[in-house]
Amino acid sequence: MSPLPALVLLPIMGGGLAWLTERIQLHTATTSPPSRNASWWMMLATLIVETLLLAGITFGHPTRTGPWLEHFSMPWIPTMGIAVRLDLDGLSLSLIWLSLILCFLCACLATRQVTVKSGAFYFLFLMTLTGIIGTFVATDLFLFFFFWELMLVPMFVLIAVWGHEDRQRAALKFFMFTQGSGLLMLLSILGLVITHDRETGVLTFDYFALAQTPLSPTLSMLLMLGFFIAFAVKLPVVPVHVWLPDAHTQAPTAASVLLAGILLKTGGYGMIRFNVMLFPDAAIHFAPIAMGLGVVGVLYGAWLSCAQNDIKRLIAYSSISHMGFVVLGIFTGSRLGMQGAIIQMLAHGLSAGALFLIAGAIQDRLHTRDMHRIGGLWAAMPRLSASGLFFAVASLGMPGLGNFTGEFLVLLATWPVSPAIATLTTVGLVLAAIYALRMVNRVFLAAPRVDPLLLKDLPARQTAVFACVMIFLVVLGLYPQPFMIFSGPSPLSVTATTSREDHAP
Amino acid sequence: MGEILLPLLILSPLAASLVVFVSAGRLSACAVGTLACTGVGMSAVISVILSVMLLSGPATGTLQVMLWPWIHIAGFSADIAFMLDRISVVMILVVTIVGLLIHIYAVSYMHDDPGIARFFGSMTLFIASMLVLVLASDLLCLFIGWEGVGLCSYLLIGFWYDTPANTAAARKAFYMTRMGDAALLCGLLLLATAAGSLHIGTVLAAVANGQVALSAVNMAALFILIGALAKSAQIPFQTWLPDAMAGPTPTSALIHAATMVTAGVYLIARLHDLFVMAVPVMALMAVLGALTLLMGACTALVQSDLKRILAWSTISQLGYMFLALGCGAWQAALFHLMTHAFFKALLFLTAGAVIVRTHHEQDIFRLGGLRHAMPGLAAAFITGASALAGVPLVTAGFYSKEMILSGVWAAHFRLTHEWTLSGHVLWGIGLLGAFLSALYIFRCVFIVFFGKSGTTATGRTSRLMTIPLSCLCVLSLCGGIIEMPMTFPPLHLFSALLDPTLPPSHADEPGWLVLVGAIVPLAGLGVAWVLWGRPSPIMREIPGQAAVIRFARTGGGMDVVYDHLFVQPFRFLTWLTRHDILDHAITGTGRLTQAVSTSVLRSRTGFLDILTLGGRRGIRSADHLLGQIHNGRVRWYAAWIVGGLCAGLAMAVLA
Amino acid sequence: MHALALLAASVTIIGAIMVITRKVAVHAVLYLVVTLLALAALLVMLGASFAAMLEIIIYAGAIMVLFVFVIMMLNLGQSDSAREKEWLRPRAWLGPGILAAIVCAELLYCISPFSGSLPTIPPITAHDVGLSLFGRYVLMVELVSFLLLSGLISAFHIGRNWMEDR
Amino acid sequence: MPAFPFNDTVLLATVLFSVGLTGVLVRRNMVFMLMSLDIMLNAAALVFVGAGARWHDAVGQVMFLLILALAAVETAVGLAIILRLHAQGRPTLDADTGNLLQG
Repeated sequence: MSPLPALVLLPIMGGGLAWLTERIQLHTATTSPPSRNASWWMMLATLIVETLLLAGITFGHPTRTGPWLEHFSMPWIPTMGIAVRLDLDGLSLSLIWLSLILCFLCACLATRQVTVKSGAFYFLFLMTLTGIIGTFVATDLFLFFFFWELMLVPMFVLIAVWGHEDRQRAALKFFMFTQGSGLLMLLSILGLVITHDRETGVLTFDYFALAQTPLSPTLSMLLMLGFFIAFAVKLPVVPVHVWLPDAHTQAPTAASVLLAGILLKTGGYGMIRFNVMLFPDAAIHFAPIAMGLGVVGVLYGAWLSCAQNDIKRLIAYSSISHMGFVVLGIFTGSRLGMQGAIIQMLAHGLSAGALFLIAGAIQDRLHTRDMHRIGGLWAAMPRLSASGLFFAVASLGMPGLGNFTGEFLVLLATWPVSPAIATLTTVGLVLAAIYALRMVNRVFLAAPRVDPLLLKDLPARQTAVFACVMIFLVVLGLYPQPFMIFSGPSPLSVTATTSREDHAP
Repeated sequence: MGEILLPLLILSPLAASLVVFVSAGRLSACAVGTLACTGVGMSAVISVILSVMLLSGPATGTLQVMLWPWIHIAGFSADIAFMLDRISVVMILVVTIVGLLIHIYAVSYMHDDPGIARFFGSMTLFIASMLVLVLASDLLCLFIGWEGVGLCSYLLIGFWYDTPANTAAARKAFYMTRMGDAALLCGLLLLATAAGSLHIGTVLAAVANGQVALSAVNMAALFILIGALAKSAQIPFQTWLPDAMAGPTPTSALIHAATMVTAGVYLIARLHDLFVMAVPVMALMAVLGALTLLMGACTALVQSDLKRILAWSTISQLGYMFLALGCGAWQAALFHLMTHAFFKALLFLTAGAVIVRTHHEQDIFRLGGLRHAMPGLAAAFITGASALAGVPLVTAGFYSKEMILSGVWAAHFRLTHEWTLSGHVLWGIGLLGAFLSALYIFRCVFIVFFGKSGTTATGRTSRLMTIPLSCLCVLSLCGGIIEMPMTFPPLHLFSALLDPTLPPSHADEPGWLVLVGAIVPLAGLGVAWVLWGRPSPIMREIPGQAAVIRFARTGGGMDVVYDHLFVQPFRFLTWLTRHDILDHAITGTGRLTQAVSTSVLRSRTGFLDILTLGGRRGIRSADHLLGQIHNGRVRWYAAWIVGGLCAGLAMAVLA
Repeated sequence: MHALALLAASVTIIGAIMVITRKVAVHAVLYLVVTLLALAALLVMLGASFAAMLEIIIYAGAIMVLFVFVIMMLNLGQSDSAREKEWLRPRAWLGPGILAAIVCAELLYCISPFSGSLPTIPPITAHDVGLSLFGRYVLMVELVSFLLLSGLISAFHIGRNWMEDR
Repeated sequence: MPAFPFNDTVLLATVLFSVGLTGVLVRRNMVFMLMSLDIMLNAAALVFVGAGARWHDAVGQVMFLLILALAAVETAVGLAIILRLHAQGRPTLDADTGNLLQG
């Protein structure tokens, strides 16, 4: 029995339990303080079990027959050719690891602040996690779409209920953009399935079967564009990024971390898995435009980030800039660029997630995100400030940290394609220095501007959690080789046959 | 043995840095200082051991250590790998020994600062990064150190972050070097694409055997040159270095005089095989170096801030090194790098000690006559000044400058068939620069240490500060003797050291060159004494009102130009676009769509709507009319009755 | 057509017109008395001497005295007649006049067919009236008495309140 | 034969009625309105008497009596009201001011 369904379903069930725990607690007695956080402990337990399961999957297969680590298949709606097909390869696995690490971060650092209806918060949080993990492992297009949409709804509620001052609008914007683009993707999926049905007479949503569909160049380009737009909105690529700054700014800290850390990565994952691999020829034709969009994203995000005064908004725009690198890397068409994009996704997930956590910690203490009203935190909170400095430096692409590795690989892959684009992109690195140090200067350095009584430094335990992230980033920056071997997406040509044979019933 | 020592060399300051950072606030100032000094001291000892090991081996021997593969992927590989050869030996010796001396000095200098842990953490981290930079055998690995030293420089310039000017200076330094870094990264990408690896040996071999196209070589050299120029604060990136003096004085001594700013020189020397192929870039480098050295010297001549004088002097001396590099005098450049590290560190540290004892007074015109109050410091400063000026025979600066000048004399650039650039011109500029160097540094000496006493000095310079100062004094006096000019034959230790790795420059300069090179600094000294040094100096103060002086004092107005050309437009543009235009555009489109759909909806339902609306209005007005009828007036009622009767009768009649 | 009848009819109409156009109330009352007297003459000519007598006694006598008393109590003066003049503008006349003229014309148009007369018959005497009044219409008489009683009571009631208010 | 033919009686009554009507409509003074009403009542009574004479029926004069009684009551009550109004501060006796029943 494959552990994949358990991997997908565990978070949502644990979340349900967490919610129930809180309800029961409310109904019985709220007297004893240690049991007040029972639902939180429930969430943590869920995450731990999930991690153990994932560790089992990761290290439990010393001898791998094919590039796909795990496979699970079960008919769902046989008449439509829809099945619950779950497959796990290195790319999915590394992104799931990233998700879990960030969820732990949120659980340890950000969710305790949620006091209103915390059980529901944990439930929605873990439900989002289910959606994300499902997205990463689904290889049935219908199921993929299902999980893709499943991510949105809890996230929408998280933003709309627990967000900051302008949350309703931000949540609506987020939902409309992602949902609208998701519908385009659904159209593309249906188009692909129907084409496949016409050509071969088999109605199926199977990724591997659909990959073999013979397509005319125009149709293939159209279908790819449908996918691309959906992923571009999620990633986000510049002209359709407008939901992101609002959503990131208004979301509660934990949701910001999830958004920046993982939700954006589903876009990158989708581009790798569904754009480049399902429609390789169309992707090659489309590459110049996509790369152009990537560069525009890098520069535009960095530029706007330089002009923001809201910390979370600044980080949000910097995310746009970093995701520009991902698009650039994916569409260079070389393995180098794709590896770079993957490393960039992992590193950005960690660094941006940590930055959002720090911004959240600052907001919890000072109740403002305006950089004009924060300043000189270093004297009062050296641990938080040092962590902030570290992650700011990581996000500006300091060599030796993960982001640089990703950016360098992407640039290296871009240079043979177009030196001009690569040179332009390095301008983005200069801008990155400007926005990152602007934030550091305004928030951590400068003269103290706030009441020092408000400032309580991070507790040692939370600092330790941040230190773990720092170590991850340093490892990713200095020794990315194992990740690169491990996290490469399985090439389709091989997998389509081997996995069929391996797991044929 | 070497395989263990080489990583340990980097690891010991790195570990010290981590420990200091992590234990911030828990250790006493003394413990922090000791820890940092131990870390750097260990690496100094290791570097001495390593250099002995290397030099006792074969002449072309290098020590290669590959720690782990960094990136190995189709078509590209990079490793975390270190290499100790004869160039790196010079550098690690300079970095660790000067670094150690400055650390020892800083223990005393910074002992009562609350942020001492941050200071020493950054300083030791800087040493580690610098060692990575000089030891890396892979350009990507070198880039780690390259950016690492930039980061440490940022942290240390903005060390006293309460003052906005300091953090602004720190950011400026980081931004300007970051631009260079971006260019350097482009150069690396170009080389990596062309050579498939960034291992220095592989790259240089690929360049040497023509695997890389000449245009690519030129481009790469240009990109790397830009990176080096930015790091070494050469024209047009020179403006950040004077501002960087906002940091603590040991920082200025270590980072902004002795080591980090020379990283560009080191990089170019390291990649000299690449640059040899790129003649136009070499010429550009030489010209920029010459211009910078003149400009730096001229600006230093009119400064009034002690540390700024030294900063501009650093820029000027780095200009010498670039001049030498541009002319192919690699050894001379490195030699000058070394002696410059000694005497400039000495000058900075002495200046720091002077400043501390005069209650943080940095204006040379408010100081004065300190010779009596602090004879030891005066002697140290004069030693450093003589070395900087290149007082013949007794100072290290003389020998290194002599080596550069002789190297420049022989240089010859064939840019095109018609147009050539002779080294003689550059030599003339160098000589003028030597004269100006002597002039400005002795101006400073005479004003600060001679003449009327301005401020009262208090306290004593602590023992911990004097020991490094005296060590540096010795080094800046005797450090040059290891390499004599060709005209006085006996000692050529330095070139003997470097000959296997760096090609020696041509040595057929005429003998009178040395003579001229010896006389010119003395002349400068004399003029300085005439102008500022005599009991009644001719010029107590250069009239600051003259436009040209003010222009020169701000560093040729480059700051202003950059401010107006780049900074202000950038700020304005970012301010202008601070709200996401695309966001507005898309949201606006959304609003427009909403409006249009609403109006379409309205026009669809409009007819009915208007009907009902009109009907309602009609009914209401009829209502009103009827209300009017019921006006409560008997006569009107009667009239209505009559009207009704009228109508009824009419119907009856007409029917 | 009897010349006397014609005269009486014209006096009636002229008197009525004078009643509605007077500014001073007492003048109007006097013209009304004249009108009623002329009408009584006409009633005689129609052969209803009893009715004519009642007309003179009750109408021209009792009711007009009532009017005169009330006008006396109202204490009208110069200002009132000036106000009446103010109210009798041609504009105020025009609409009602036209309306009344239309009604008049219509009525006249309606009654035009009643032409021609029957042969002479003896006139109705008070005897006949009395017979039918207390014979067939006795209930009517009772009703009228109630009416008069109620009028008496209401007039008394209104007047009494007024007296108390005083 | 009657000295006054029925046709002429109706004619006279109509004119008289119209004149009274005009008075009711035109005059704002309530005293004048009452007088005009009396004129109108008289016109009606005249028609009854004329008709009774024409068809030789006593009912005409019976109706005349009823009208007479009615007129008496009407005048009495009306004049009482006028007095009351006058006493309560409506010295002008303007019929148009009593319009509180307006819609």
